[in-house]
Amino acid sequence: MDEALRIAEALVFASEKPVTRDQMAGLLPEGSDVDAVVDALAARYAGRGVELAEVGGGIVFRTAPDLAARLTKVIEAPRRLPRAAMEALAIIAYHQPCTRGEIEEIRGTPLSQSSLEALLELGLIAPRGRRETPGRPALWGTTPAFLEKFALRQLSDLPKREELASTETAPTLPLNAPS
Amino acid sequence: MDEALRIAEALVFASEKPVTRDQMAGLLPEGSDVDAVVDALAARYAGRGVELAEVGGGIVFRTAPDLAARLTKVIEAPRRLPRAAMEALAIIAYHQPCTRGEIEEIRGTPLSQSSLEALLELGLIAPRGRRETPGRPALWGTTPAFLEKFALRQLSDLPKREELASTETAPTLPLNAPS
Amino acid sequence: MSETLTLHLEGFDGPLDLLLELARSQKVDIARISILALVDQYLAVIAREEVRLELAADWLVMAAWLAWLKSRLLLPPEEVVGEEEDAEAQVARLTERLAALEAMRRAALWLNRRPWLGNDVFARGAPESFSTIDRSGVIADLPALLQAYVAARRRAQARRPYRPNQRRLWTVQEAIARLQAMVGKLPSWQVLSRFLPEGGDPVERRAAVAATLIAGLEMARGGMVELRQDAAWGPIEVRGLANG
Repeated sequence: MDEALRIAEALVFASEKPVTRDQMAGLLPEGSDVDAVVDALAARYAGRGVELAEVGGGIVFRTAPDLAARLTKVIEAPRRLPRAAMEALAIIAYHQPCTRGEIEEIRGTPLSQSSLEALLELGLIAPRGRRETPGRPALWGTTPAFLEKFALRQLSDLPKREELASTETAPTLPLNAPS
Repeated sequence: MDEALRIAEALVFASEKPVTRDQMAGLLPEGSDVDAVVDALAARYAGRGVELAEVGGGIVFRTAPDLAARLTKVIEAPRRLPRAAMEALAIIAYHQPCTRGEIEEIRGTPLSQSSLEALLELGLIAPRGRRETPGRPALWGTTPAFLEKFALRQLSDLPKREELASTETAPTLPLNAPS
Repeated sequence: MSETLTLHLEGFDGPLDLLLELARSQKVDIARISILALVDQYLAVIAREEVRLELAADWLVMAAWLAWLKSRLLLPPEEVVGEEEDAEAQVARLTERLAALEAMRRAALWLNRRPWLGNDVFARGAPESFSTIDRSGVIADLPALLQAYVAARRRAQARRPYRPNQRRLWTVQEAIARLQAMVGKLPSWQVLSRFLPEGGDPVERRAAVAATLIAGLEMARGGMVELRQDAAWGPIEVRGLANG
């Protein structure tokens, strides 16, 4: 029994996939009771840092759930906004409330639906009613989450448009490469 | 102590790479004695199907060596390395960083490309810059995977050259029959 | 050496490898091997083997060098003057090389006897990762926001008013002129599509096809050319009547 237990332990540990009882039976010494071995192995690991579990028709070792939560580190890997979305966001920030058509006019190029959707999904913009013109296009504005993300107390913390617009003092930093 | 033991167990069990004592210390409860925890963990697993080992500067679990014959019925083991590749590897381990020419000089025969490729494929060696001599030949050294492959804690675990020179335990050919 | 060695070259990775095995068979410390016996054994093996010459260069070079070494070792020292390096030093170098190879061979053997990961011992087959990557966030970078605004405005300023491309549509008159100019110079039947002007976008090309067909029909009606089409959807061919 002890030898069977060692073999079962090593097998479950080293296997890439859950180990079925059939597979285990093939490796255990002649005449071993597979179910008894699995039970003994489960008992040995009960309450420990690693536990035996049955998953998808097989047996695996698994980190004890209380520890898994504790050991899990969330690595934040924030994305850079694509250039089009960033420009749309900037235009909305300065011209809100404004329609998609107005954004396109300012950018001089069509704005894809996905750019707008990305900003919506991130909670950076929200609808602000509709413009009462033909087609009643939706109006967009920035959200409190936008202020928080960009560490602004209020919208007026943004540099004035005139300060930015004069080409003499415009920053000449390279634009983000489109990702 | 028991909680620390559980955490250490879960951590080492889950990890793909050796867990250093520093890494472990960062996750154990405040005031834990890392060395004592590692010792207790090693004692708990001694003689079992899975054992604690110190490898490549950290701590890992490994299946017990005596179970290999059974486990390889289910788990596919890579081919062992041919003699020429093993000798090249030993030369790199002892003379690193060294060039292919230096390996050939010691062995007194050209080194086949396939030997070098076999070592590279297993990740046991890696380029270490170039020697600033005519032709700027590549320099080779061993990797952390080399330490893991051969269950070495560090390079200094290799026998000293003087120890290797003694004739008492002269091994005889063949070095290793290809399997 | 009383031993009769039956060694075959193909079992060895080069001359040094064979020399090392011969040295080992003397069962003494490599530093104290009998070089003379070693030389004789090596030469005996080489002589016995029918070595293919193209593979044998290394073996033969070593054999020649060993023969030279032996001759020097047997000569009384006073007769060997003016050599760059005396035989003793060369013997020392050879023993050193053999010892170095021997050491590395033992190191390889030592490594070979270690428990190999993946062969003798196994790591966790399905390691777990305790880190989850959260890519939901976005880099909120105020300078980048302002740059984006400036760039969009600047692009808008630089933008010229939109002016659609002028289309140059092939007229029937132009097609007639082209057909008239060309059809007389060509012998016999020609596919009508040969008379299309080159280039143009798809719309322009379609216009040219239509104009050329109408031109062909117009000229056929006027008796200047003949048209024929052998099958429905087949190529329309044209020839000048003056020629026909």
